[in-house]
Amino acid sequence: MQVNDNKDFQPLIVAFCCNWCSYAGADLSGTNRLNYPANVKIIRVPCSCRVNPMFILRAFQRGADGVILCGCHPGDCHYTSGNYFTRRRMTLLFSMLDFLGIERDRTRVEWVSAAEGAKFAATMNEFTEAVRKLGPNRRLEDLRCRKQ
Amino acid sequence: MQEAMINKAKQLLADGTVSRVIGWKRGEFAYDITPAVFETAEELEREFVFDDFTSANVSKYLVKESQKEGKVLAFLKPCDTYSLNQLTKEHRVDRDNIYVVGIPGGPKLDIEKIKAKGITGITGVKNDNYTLRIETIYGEETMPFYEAVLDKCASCKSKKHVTYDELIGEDGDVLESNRFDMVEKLENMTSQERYDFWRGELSKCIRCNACRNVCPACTCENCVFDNPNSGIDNKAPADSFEENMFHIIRAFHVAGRCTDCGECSRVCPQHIPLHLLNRKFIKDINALYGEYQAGADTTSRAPLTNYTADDCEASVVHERGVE
Amino acid sequence: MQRIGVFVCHCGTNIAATVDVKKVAETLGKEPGVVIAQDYQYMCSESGQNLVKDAIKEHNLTGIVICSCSPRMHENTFRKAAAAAGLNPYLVEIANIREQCSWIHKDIADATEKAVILGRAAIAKVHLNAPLTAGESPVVKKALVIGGGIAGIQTALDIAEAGFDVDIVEKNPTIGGKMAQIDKTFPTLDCAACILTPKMVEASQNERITIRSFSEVTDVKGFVGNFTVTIKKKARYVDETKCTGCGLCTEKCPMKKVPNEFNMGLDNRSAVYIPFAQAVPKVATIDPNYCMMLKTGKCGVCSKVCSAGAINYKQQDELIEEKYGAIIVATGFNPIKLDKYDEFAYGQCPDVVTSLELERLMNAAGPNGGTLLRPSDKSHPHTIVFVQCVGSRCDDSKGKPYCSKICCMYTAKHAMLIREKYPDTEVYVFYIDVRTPGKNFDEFYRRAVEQYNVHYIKGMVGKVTPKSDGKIDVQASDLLANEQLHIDADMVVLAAAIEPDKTARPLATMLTTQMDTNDFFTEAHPKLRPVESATAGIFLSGACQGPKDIPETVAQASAAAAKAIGLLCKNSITCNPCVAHSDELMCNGCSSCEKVCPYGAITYIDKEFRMPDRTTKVRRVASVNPAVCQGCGACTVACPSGAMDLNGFSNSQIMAEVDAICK
Amino acid sequence: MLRISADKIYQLLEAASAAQTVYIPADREDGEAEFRKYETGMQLTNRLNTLRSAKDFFFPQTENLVEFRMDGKNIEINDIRRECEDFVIFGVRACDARSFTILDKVYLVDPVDSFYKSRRDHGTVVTMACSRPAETCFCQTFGIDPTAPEGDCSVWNDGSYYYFQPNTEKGQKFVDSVSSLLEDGDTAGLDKSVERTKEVMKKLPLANLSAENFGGDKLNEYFNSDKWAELSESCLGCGTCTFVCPTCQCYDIKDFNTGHGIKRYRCWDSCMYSDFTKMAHGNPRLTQLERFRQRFMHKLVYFPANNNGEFGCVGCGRCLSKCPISMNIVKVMKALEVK
Amino acid sequence: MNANDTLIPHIGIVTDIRIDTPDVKTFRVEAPEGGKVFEHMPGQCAMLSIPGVGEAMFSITSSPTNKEFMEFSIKKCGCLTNWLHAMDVGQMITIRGPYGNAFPVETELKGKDLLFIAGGIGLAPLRSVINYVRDKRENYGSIQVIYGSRSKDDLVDYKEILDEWMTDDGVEVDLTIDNAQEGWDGHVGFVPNYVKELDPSTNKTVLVCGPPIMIKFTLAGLKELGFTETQVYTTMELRMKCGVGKCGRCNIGNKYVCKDGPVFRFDQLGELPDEY
Repeated sequence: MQVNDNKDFQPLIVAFCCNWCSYAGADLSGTNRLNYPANVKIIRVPCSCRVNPMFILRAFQRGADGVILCGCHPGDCHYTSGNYFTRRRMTLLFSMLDFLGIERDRTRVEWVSAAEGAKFAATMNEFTEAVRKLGPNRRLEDLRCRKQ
Repeated sequence: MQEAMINKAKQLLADGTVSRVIGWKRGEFAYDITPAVFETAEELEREFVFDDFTSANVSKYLVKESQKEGKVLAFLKPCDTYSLNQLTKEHRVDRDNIYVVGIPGGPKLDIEKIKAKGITGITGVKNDNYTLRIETIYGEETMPFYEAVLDKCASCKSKKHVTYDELIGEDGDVLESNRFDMVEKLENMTSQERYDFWRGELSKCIRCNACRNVCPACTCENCVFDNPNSGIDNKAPADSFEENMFHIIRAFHVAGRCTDCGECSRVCPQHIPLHLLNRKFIKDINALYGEYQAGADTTSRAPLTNYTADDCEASVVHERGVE
Repeated sequence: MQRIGVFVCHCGTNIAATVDVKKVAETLGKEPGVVIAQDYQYMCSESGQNLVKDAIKEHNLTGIVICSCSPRMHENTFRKAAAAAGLNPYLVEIANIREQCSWIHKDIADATEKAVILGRAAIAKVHLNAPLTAGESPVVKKALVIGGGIAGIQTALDIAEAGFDVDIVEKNPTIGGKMAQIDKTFPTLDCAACILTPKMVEASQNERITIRSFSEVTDVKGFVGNFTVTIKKKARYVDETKCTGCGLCTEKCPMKKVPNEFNMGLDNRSAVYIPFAQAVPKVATIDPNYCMMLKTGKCGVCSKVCSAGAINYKQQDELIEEKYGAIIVATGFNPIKLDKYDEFAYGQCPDVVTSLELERLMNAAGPNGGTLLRPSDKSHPHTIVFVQCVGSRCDDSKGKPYCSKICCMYTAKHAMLIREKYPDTEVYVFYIDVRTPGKNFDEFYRRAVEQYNVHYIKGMVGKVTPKSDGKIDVQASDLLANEQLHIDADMVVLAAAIEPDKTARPLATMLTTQMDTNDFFTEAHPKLRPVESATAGIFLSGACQGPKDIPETVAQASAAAAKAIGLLCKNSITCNPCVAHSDELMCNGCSSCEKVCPYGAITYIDKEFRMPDRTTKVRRVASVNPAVCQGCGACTVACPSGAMDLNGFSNSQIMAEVDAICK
Repeated sequence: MLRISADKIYQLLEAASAAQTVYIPADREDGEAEFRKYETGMQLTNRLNTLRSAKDFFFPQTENLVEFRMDGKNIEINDIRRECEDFVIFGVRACDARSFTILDKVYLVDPVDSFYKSRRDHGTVVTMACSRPAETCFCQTFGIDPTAPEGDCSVWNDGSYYYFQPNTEKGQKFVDSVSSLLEDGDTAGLDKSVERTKEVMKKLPLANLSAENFGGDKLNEYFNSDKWAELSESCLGCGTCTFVCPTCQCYDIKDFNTGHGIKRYRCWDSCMYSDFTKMAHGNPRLTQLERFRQRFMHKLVYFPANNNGEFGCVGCGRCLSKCPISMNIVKVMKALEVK
Repeated sequence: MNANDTLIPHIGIVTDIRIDTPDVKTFRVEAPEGGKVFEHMPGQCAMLSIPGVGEAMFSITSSPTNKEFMEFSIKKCGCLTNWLHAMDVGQMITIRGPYGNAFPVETELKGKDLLFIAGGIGLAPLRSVINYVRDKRENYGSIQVIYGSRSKDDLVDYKEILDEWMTDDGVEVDLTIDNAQEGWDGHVGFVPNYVKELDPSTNKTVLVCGPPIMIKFTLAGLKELGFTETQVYTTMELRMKCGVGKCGRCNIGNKYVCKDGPVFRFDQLGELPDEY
């Protein structure tokens, strides 16, 4: 592990949020004026189970340094069971990325309900910090997409 | 065995049970065996072969063959029957149109391992009580049989036929195999070491698609990697990212469906141990969601189309193994 | 190439204070495909909306992006505005630059840059948006209630009251269900029959209600608003239209040794029977397992005595197909079988009974005409032990993990009734804890303890052993006194756990609804949609969803009815157009998508394809019913070939957003 | 002939690599050989040939052609071509050396492919005669003498010495750059070694395979042969044969959007792939039969038809060892041949 | 480094867009500095591209005698063509070429009576030849054009046909549409049948282009009328990438459509394997 903790590095974070819980949670953290870094960009999906591993890899390819998936708490899925599938899929995908030597702190799944504005902001701050420590994504980037 | 199989095939052709036989056909040399369809007794007599090199899993051909008119006889090794079951489960084959004769499995030989010993000019390979006598134009060479066994056979998971209409010989059992040893070894490496290992392996990929095209789980009508509208289509690993992506997505698409038949690694011209990716998923599935063997039956729910309310969280990845 | 309009809202100073909106509009105006980019004080105001509408017309826009507050706030507003200007409402995308940008960032440069990027992502998405039309599907104005207990009856009455036809399918010869077997109800101790039977009569007399007794659902096809249900009307060998319910046949029937299910097998009935006096429909049924005529062809007494000529030994099961707009499941519960509980000697000793059996023993219409007598020797019991939680709250496989909810209260009721009627009888209740969270429940329980001196002992009954003298040794522990007890009891009453009816699981499969591991139907949302199943058009009434007492059951029954009425009121259902669809040319027919669909919206069809070489090939392909799909997208990821995609959130759209964000 | 004692060969490679990049066939971890940039301490492989052919040096699997920048309605074209630096490929076998002249017939005919030409102009091919051919070798079928390889400079090794014979100006330049290490010497040992090799070649299982009945004159006869169905029935449609083949030269052109520009690149393509000829409205080669036929017709019939009878195969045997189902050009020739 | 490589395209600017039919537009392309990007002969093609969207081969539909610009009549049928149809005047595209052979206007066709038969968008490649021979009228014999489409609205270049070709003395134009339609008093029927009805003189040299099925029946019809395959030319379309016979996908037998074609005489085509 490098001692350099990449103080000046601003990681780009892509957050996939389900429409019913986490996107609403993100809205709530806005309503409550709770800060998190501007480099967190949210993509709205109907349910966390809409997130295809392709999207996550795509984000890393294009220069994201971290990808986080947020959905309803298990049991609270708007579609009953979507996040249960998400959980299995992402557990396996992240395990595979880890297996390939991609830093495990670059990916995360977090359950954030519509009422958890504070949790959303805290999660984003925490995740950004974890990714910042890792430095830029080099192991899963596409050199062709690197900004000159 | 070969004799018994030819006789069985001839009998089933003669009594009208089947109209075609899928098996293996001898080649130019001792080892270059091609899967083939036989329609007559004469063809069988002339070209049918079953020996230490008939390792190809013919179950994928049944996707096409079982759609044709008339029943097809398939000689399946234990590992191949798992593939067929999985295909049956996914409605990719018409099982009613297939007559499966279970035949004993390997261990089969890997000609590449013989050649890697520097043996060349090979004109014949004989198994003499587990010593291979290899005839070459430069004289005879010998090597222990087990040093030339295919990797997939060396870590055989099962000698049991999970589906068949008839057996030649005895059925075997599911084995305790060491197939996860290498996965475990990698898991115990550091993240950097794993990264270096896989970069070394995957950078060899020439994207010939042999792994995908041989894979009995990859029977999509149109693969996402060939579909210009999928957003991830590509023909060449133009960047290291694409080498990674192809293999990650492919492994993910077959996760919970891969029977671990090992064909991907067998056919890889670059010797990339692709089966390790699939085995990693199998190992994780077994550990996290309970033992699951794809193809063991035709009715169970695949792990990725299933869940329980108290499944582990994805953060389990952070808690395991070496950072 | 699209013609896109971008509209950046100031939201007063909510956005404009931290985001340089002019710069955002200016920067986004240069994006490919953008033909106009404007900013405005309040985009959601009428004048703001007019600005958008005018721009759509003036610039012939093919898509619009609104950079404003959360889409959860005003997406619909702008969709309507677009529609009013002749643009398909699904060609609108919102970039959330308030909640997810201006409100959380302080630095103007950062926030402005982020707003631009969010705008770009929305533009990238709208480039790929396709016009979507919400489909409509007609609603059959008729409901089906499966189960004729109090839940089903209440639901049916409410729906009929609202003016819709409703069928009740009941598998037994009469409706009424469990409540008909109950003697008194807690906490008011009024007579169950007195309050239930009028409802049964009401149901039978309501011209909008058709009671299909002695019938079962065998197949369900279709989807919300348009179900086709096959009902098997079992042969009862009696012509319902002719039978007057006089009961002569039941009296004359020579075969009298049939265990009477209504009285829990505590007495016998005849082979031709009417379950109880107030049965609805009050029509006799011949039990083919016992009827001599049906078994041997010799007898025919009932036929001879029936002046109405209603007996028909040749009757066959009949399959009826009906169409319904809504289906309400009210399959109820049963006490579990106690054969695994040898320690309580149930099955060995006739004086060890379940609570429901006790109800019958105490009921005036029961085997003893309402006098509580021991089943074994018809003697008066002086000591009665109640055992709670038999099979409830179990952590082993013998019982159920859940609390059956009603046992504490009915046991208090039983204890109280016994002490009231037979003051010389000692009553012991062994409990883990007593749960009384309901209106007047705790008061009721306390009355049992304080007023009626029922002995409540916190502890477990370890073993029940019938003794040779006819007494029953109950070995138990008193946890509070920390001592072992032996009670010489005359009767033991087991509060058996309740479980969903066995018909529920096959029914759930037919209905493609979800069940939990205990076979209770799963509601669409545990808090917010407790009476709907996740499958549109299927509603849940009563104990099929979880253990419930009568008032709760009735409340849920009415709630389910209200939801069903809400559906039946519509002439057609507007479907959410953001649904999954399968590209048949790419579909493998592997069934992965079907397995993850929570709504059963995916079916498979064998479709004939014309191949490029002019041959045809029949392939199994997935087909999504847009009326049923709710658009979660689980199937899109399960599909390995990428054949399944989601309208409004397509793979390419989401990837375009990712690209735009990471650019 | 100019020669160097076998134990000094690495001194020679060292000297050569001082002037320009030198690639040699070396062993990799899995025992296969591949061309690697020579660095001190690196060993020449003992394997007969490299797993992949040497065509990558002139026709890499992917290469960027041109870049575009899009700005509103405007497009800016950026010619990213750069002159290639000089390099040497050492140890190319006779079959691969011939493959370059086959590729030349595609890429150097008008209009010349400047990307290929630049590499060809700057690459010096130093070949190495074979002494231990494998059972899969059949270069003789196409008139190639593995004991007399072509290339800019031919090299032989008889066990004791490496012998150098420059054939072209570039070859001469290479020899000159290491001339201080070379000495003139007799070829007695070499002659004997070549003799031995020629004896071995007669014993090769495919020694009698002949291509004389193939060529452009029987185009329709071979095209319409009824053997194709059986030959192609087990073909997986992968691109292994194509990608290990030294003469396969088909490519695809694709655009990659990097987010800040478009990179247009070309990459190897395979006529075995189902989408190779797919168009919006159909595909002239619908089944694997047509695609399989195309590959072998191209090598055995179409290419000779357009190139004075020269075949599009050099008999290197790579497809024989690498095809996952062991279907290959030798089996096709034997099954198809019409005398 | 060589100055030019054919794979590196040039910039073209779309200076005019004409709507021909509901799904065909004709685009005028000029070099940024004005004039044509390159010279060509009738029947030759060019690769047009929007980088990132796609690149495809299109016939150059304007005549080489036009010195100011090139024209392309393009039918909407895929990703790239959808994009092209949606663009506005002033859009830059990339263009490379010319590719392929041309109709032998300066050799075999010279002095001949010419019969052009086209169906639908098939008129596009022939328009270049028709206007070329009209401009060099003295070099050719009679000119007859038989052109048909699904409906009146699907006739490409209808205005030019009416205003220029039909008013041209030495040109006979016979139009037909598949089904009767209001406002159409011309011939109704399929092209192959119309050709037979018109019974053209067999000393004409025929240039035919249209959907494969139309070509097939037209050729059969011509043979019935006594024409031989050596008299009939057509132009082909196959999947092309490089345009110069190197990428290896557009071959029919040993001929590459992009290099040895797209113009073939039917007797030459007959010698090739049936794989197109």
